[in-house]
Amino acid sequence: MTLTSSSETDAAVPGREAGAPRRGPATLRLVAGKAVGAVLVLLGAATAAFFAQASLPGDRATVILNIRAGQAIARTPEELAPINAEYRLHDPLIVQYLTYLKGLVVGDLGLSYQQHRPVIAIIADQLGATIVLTLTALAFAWIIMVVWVTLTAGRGPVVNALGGFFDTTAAGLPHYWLGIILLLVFALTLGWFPVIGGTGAVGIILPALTLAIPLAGFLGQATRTEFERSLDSPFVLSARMRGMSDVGIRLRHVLRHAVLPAVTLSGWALGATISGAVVVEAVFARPGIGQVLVTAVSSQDMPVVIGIVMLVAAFYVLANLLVDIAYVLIDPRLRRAS
Amino acid sequence: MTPRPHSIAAIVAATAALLALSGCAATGAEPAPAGELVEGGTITYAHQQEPACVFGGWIEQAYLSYNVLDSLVSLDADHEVVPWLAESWSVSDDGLQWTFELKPDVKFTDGSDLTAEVVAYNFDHWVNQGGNSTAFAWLGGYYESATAVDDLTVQVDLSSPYPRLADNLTQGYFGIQSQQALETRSDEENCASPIGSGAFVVDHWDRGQEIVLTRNDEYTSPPANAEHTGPAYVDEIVWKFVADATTRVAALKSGEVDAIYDVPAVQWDATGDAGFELLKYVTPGRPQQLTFNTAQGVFTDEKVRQAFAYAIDREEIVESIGRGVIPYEGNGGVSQTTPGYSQKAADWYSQDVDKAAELLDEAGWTGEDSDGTRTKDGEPLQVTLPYFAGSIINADGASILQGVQEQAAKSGFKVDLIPVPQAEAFAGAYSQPDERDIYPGYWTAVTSGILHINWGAGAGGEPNNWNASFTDYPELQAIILAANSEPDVDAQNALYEQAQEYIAEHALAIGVYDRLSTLAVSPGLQGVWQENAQGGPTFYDAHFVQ
Amino acid sequence: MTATAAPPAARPTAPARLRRQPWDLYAALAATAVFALAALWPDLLATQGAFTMDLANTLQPPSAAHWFGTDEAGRDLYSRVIHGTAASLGIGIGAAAVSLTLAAVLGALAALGNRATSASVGWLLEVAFAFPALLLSLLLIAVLGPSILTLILAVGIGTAPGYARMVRGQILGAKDSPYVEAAIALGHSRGRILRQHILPNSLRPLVAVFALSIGQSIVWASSLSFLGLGIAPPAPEWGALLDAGRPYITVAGWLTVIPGVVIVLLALTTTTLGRHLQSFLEKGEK
Amino acid sequence: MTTIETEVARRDLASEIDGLPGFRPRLSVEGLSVGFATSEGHRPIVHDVSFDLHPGQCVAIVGESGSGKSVTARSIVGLAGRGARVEAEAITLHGRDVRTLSPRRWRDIRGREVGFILQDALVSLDPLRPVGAEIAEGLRLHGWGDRRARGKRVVELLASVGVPNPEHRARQRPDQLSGGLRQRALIASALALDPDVVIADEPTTALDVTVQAQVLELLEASKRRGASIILISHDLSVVAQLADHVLVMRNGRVVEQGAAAQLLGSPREEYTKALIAAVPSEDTRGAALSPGGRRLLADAPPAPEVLDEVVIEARDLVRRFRAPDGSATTAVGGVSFDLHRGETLGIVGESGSGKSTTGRIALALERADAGTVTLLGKPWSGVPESERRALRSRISVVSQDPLSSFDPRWNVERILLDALPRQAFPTAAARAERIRALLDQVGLAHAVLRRFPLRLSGGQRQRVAIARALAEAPDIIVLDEAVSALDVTIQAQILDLLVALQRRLGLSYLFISHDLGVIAHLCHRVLVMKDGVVVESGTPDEIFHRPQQPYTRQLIDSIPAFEPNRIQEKTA
Repeated sequence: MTLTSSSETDAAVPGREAGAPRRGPATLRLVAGKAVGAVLVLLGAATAAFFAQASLPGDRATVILNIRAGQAIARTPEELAPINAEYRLHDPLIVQYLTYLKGLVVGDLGLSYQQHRPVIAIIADQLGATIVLTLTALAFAWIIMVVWVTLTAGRGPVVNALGGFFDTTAAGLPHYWLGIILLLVFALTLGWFPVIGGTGAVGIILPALTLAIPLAGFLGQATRTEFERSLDSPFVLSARMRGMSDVGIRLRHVLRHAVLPAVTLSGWALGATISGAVVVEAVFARPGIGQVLVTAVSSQDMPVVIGIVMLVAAFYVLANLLVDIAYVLIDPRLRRAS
Repeated sequence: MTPRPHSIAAIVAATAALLALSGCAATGAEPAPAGELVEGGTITYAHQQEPACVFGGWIEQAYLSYNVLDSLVSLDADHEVVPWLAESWSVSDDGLQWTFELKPDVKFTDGSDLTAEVVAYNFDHWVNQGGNSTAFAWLGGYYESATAVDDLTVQVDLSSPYPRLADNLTQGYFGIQSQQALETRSDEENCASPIGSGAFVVDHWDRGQEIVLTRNDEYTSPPANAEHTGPAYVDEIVWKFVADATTRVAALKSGEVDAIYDVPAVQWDATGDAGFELLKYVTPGRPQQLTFNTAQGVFTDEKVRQAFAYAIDREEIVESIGRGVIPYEGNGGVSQTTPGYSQKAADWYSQDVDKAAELLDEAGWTGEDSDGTRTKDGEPLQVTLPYFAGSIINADGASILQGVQEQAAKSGFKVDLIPVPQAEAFAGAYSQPDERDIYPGYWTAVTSGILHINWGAGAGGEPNNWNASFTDYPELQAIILAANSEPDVDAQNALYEQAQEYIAEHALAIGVYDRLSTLAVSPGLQGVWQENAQGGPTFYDAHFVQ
Repeated sequence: MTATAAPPAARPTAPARLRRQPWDLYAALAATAVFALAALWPDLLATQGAFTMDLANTLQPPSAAHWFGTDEAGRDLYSRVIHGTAASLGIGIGAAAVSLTLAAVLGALAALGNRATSASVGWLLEVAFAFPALLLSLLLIAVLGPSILTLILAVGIGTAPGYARMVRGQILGAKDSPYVEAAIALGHSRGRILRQHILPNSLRPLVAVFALSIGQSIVWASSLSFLGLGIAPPAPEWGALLDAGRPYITVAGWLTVIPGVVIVLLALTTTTLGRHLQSFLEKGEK
Repeated sequence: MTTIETEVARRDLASEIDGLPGFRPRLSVEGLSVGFATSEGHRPIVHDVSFDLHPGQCVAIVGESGSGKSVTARSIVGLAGRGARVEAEAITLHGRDVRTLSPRRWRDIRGREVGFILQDALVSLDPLRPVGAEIAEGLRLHGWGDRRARGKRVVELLASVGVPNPEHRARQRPDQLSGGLRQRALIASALALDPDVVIADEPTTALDVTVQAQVLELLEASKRRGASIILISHDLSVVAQLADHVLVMRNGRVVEQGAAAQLLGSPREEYTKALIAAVPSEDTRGAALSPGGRRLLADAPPAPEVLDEVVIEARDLVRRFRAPDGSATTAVGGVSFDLHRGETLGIVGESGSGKSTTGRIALALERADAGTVTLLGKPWSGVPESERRALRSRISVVSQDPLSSFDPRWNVERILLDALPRQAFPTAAARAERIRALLDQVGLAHAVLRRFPLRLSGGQRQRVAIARALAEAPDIIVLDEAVSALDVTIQAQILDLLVALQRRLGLSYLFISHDLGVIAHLCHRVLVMKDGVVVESGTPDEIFHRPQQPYTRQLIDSIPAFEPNRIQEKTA
């Protein structure tokens, strides 16, 4: 059912953007709903992380002590007592959980068992590098994908099959493998890029490409289908009938339609890139949240693990919010308003 | 810049034992530097593992501590204990009272003074306040108290004689920290940037990436085996953490870093050929060895243990996979660079498949299943070998263990090789007698006193958790205890050798290979040496040349 | 164009005939046959055992004797790849099965359950999405220990939420479809409609997704192997092979490149099969 | 014969155009044939089409789907589609042979010399952009003015096609406009550069009858201004309104062509005659529309009396929908009607009038917010579905899109089996027999049982849907736009079938349609709906000849006159 009845918005006010959605209580309710949803998701993620971590085999105090000593042995209760006391590890699990939640409410993510530092500080240290990497990778992926799909989609069966073949191959490339190959070719053999990138602008190219190429393939698969569909749609024909060139049609009309599914996928991809980032950070010896996460899990540094889970969850929620906004910007029909 | 083929060739060619004893070929006479010493500059060094703190009981922490904290004593290239913060020391006749005379006018980098009281506080901190569990492992059974006799004299009282105390104090776990800092600063600060009197100060730590150490311009207290006095030459060390060995080597070759830790065996020759200085330190202490669980399972039978030892050609495996870089070690007690090493124990077993078969027949393992695994009463000869992958056993080590597995299979042993991730390892997985049959692993030490930690009885009726065989051998323990408290070095070494031979005879443990600390250093950087207690990189004398 | 009888077809021109061949499908089928053979009867293809060492011939480059070269212990990489097929394929198929079963159950609950059920399952899926999949795998592996089964579970659970969302959409779509309405109008009961129409139609696309998912699962699992969380070396599972080869990348690149290519090939194969299956099913023809 | 590969550059020199003799046709097509390369090889679609288009003239191409009329139109502007092979002896536009033009020259021509109007502006205008931008795009591509001037021109153009408040409308997207405004915007974009050849491909399909009238008026006006129009349509009444010359196409060939009045008034070819005869209207009531239908009706018993028994009684039905922004719209606002046994009750109205919702409430597929439906004297709305199930067999439905109402996994046999009540046909043999009987009733060969609906033609699908509706021997069938998507000859067959079935089985039909002709042909009584309420009801005679309400009158007046005889008179 189309909403606009012609009489409603007839009185156009010159100079004002017509057709803008009316804001008001409905919008407010929408925003509030989203906020509550986000908090619930964060809470769920934190809870899952807490109990998953708590269910890990082995005694947490032993782990803490063993890591400090670089040993892997059983410990006596006397050795463990001070650690259990310090981190209140002998409290019932539910008490620990509630204590942790209480901390969360006031924004306290706790102290790292191993680094003796506030989790917030640990995360804040690494966050920037990961966000820069993720966003750069996303940008690269979009550039590669848009160029490739625009060039190859709807060019006849052979070219299109070739384009699709590369999409599929790229989407199936394991990150770590691609990273190693890129490193081997461009850094070790050709020497075009530094081997250990650090945080510089040149150093980010290979890691970002490692994340971007499979993502581009993944997004490309969705975009290509939509691109071909749009190319065959009547509005494209009517643009041709107006005398528009093929390039113009691809860029001005088709692309905008074709990227819509990829926009949705990007929200998911932004959140999921953290997993890829772990691998890429390992291969390229980059700082970042991924490294911290793996270390924290392997050292059962529970506050750090949960902190990162919360962060990734928040990132995911935010990314999807941005995707919603981007979606409406590209497709102002607000069809998916809900 | 031309490489120095002479010194490199010497290093590559040198036999492992000799080389290791000399610690580092470059340490002694400087072999005619090809350029002028340059003051200042930043050394970028790529290390493998990142610890949680700078100071602590893990070797990765000791490596860092060594550049930031000074210890009382240092070990020189000839394995002699030489002065550092302590100018001299003496032992009472009964061996129970040690007295250290401290260097005067040493200041910590927070401005406080190094005094006897501070040193005594440090001892107490390590042993009684949980400040360093490894220090506790070394001193725990012996340490009574430490007291300041006067401003610069510390007295350490022991419960029983411990003649190699000074040797052990040369390890990085015993770095002296500012009492003021320990008492007034937060755990976080003391973890990330402990205050010592060392040549370098922790400037900042980008977690996951690097620690930056800057020169202590007021430095006055280098160890006696250092090459110069006064502050270090370079302004700054960027101590990077690069987990991947290939990446480290590549970064070195591309000039992004000046020195790297742990050169993989497969890259060793190529790195040397490319003009980089290679430093190799064979860690004394317990080698990478296999200890059998003699409390439970098939290895309670000595014949089966011996059969296992005869079944495999450890030397062939190590030489092939270690590519001539990783030294074979036959001794299951201590490594060849440890004082008191027994060659006899090392040579006890060499591959003899027939003998292995004979022993297994005698032990009743006469059946054979379809996989070729021997059986007894229908039970297969299956053993569990968990190893702590990526931490205690590196990639080369894992391949060597796979070689052991493969060869043992030919004699009818089915070896379940289980890589244990770090989290599980530290959580105490496979630490119980019913969980494993063979324990692989190493423990760095400067003396054969490590035998006491690995094979001694537990303190106060508790079992010794560090005894991987889970069994007390009173005869062996008596020998070790006697050795530990024997003041005469030769007599002590003879006792330690006897202990190793006991271990070999009864096949309690068999050696496989020696743990290495290796460095590769770019030609433009000189004066990097590996400290002689654990082989960590020491940058005090390091300098660039033009 | 309805019902117009096709005029007597002109003879296809050569390029058209070429284009008509689904060459990618044939290639994928051929590859599937090879992979299946390697998984079921590896000894037919392999030249050696998976663990046979030859310490005199370590790190040999590919040659006539060793098609894929040898590794640091002189093991024949080609034979190891062949012997590893069963494990890798098993992980892929197992994980895909776990993932889709879970997805079908969760998706169905979210779409068909009452208000409370669908809301809480929906929330669960949101949380699962927000929870980093890698961490989930890490934790699972830490709890259960590394093994093929753990890998299957880790990958299966990690990829399930995405498919669950898809299933939910499918079911909701089927629920609102005109053919379900037609069935209601015929007076059929709710259970009958669910059984006859909604479930078959919304779960049918999963067949194609299953094929697609196998390749993805193998890539995923090999990532975990790469992080040292996979199957214990020296097992010849492909991800483990790749990880084992990494220290030798500069001196023996084939140890890394070849298993990687094999993984990508398999992913490509299953994806291609999945695609064709999908379009075949969409045609609604048998 | 020359071959043009569509969209393939031929960088020959474009033929220099010298002065145009005054009486040359604007467009001349000679021997046009088009085929497509498919996986089965070359597939010819259009054969040997020739016609001339003179200034101020409208040439109409009439034909059913698949007849090749759209391909013909698109070939003229070089956009036959991917893989098309266009062959022609000559295509002359403004005196210049366009077969060898380069893509660049083609782009100059499109929009400037030839304007093209496609059907259904909702998809023919980019749904993501304001219509103003779409119109301005044509101007921009041909270098017309600067941005500002174009903006002004867009508003003028919209005003000229009768869009009220054009400044505002230019900034709205197609989905924000009503169907009529949208179609006007599309026409404005096609006419932006004032081309003297306009090709209109089904310009009124899917439009409500009142909007259709407005659009035809616009085309008429542009013809009066001297534009030449090629009108593509399947709707003879639209063609009759506008065309001077008509081509009737079937299976890619021109069956017959000639002056509009002569061709429509006294067609020579059987196909043309059938096409004309198939158009339902008030005049055709009781008569067969299709050749096959004559025998069908002859064999059927005579039309039974409409009985007094009320099978559906609907009282004060109300249904509101909530829009995403929270506002409520009333789809149905107090509708009441009675359907008698043996009666066909038509509900007619434009899109959004609530007629379909009313039908769905009658079927109890939609709940009513207020009001009641009584089926065969028993409560029907407002009771739980489980209670309704027993009565469901008494009422069935045939919808506009039968394909989507079949489970895509099932063949025809399975679809029909599923609809048979198990108790009535307990054995497999009984069921098989019943299915064959149903197929016979709807005139389908038994061979279709094995086939899947996707592989059936539109007419066959609708017959399957009717067979399914008959499976339970219902009393009532609700037909919701059941013939709207069909070609006119197929529609004629289905309408004849419905009449025959009603006579034979005594069925009651609730017949929902936007097509007044169909309603007039079929129904005993008619409800006219607008904005959710019934504005008028009565017999077709009352509604079509003595409408009481202004809206009804407007509706009736909008029906394009298709009375071939009258056309003849007019031109004679």
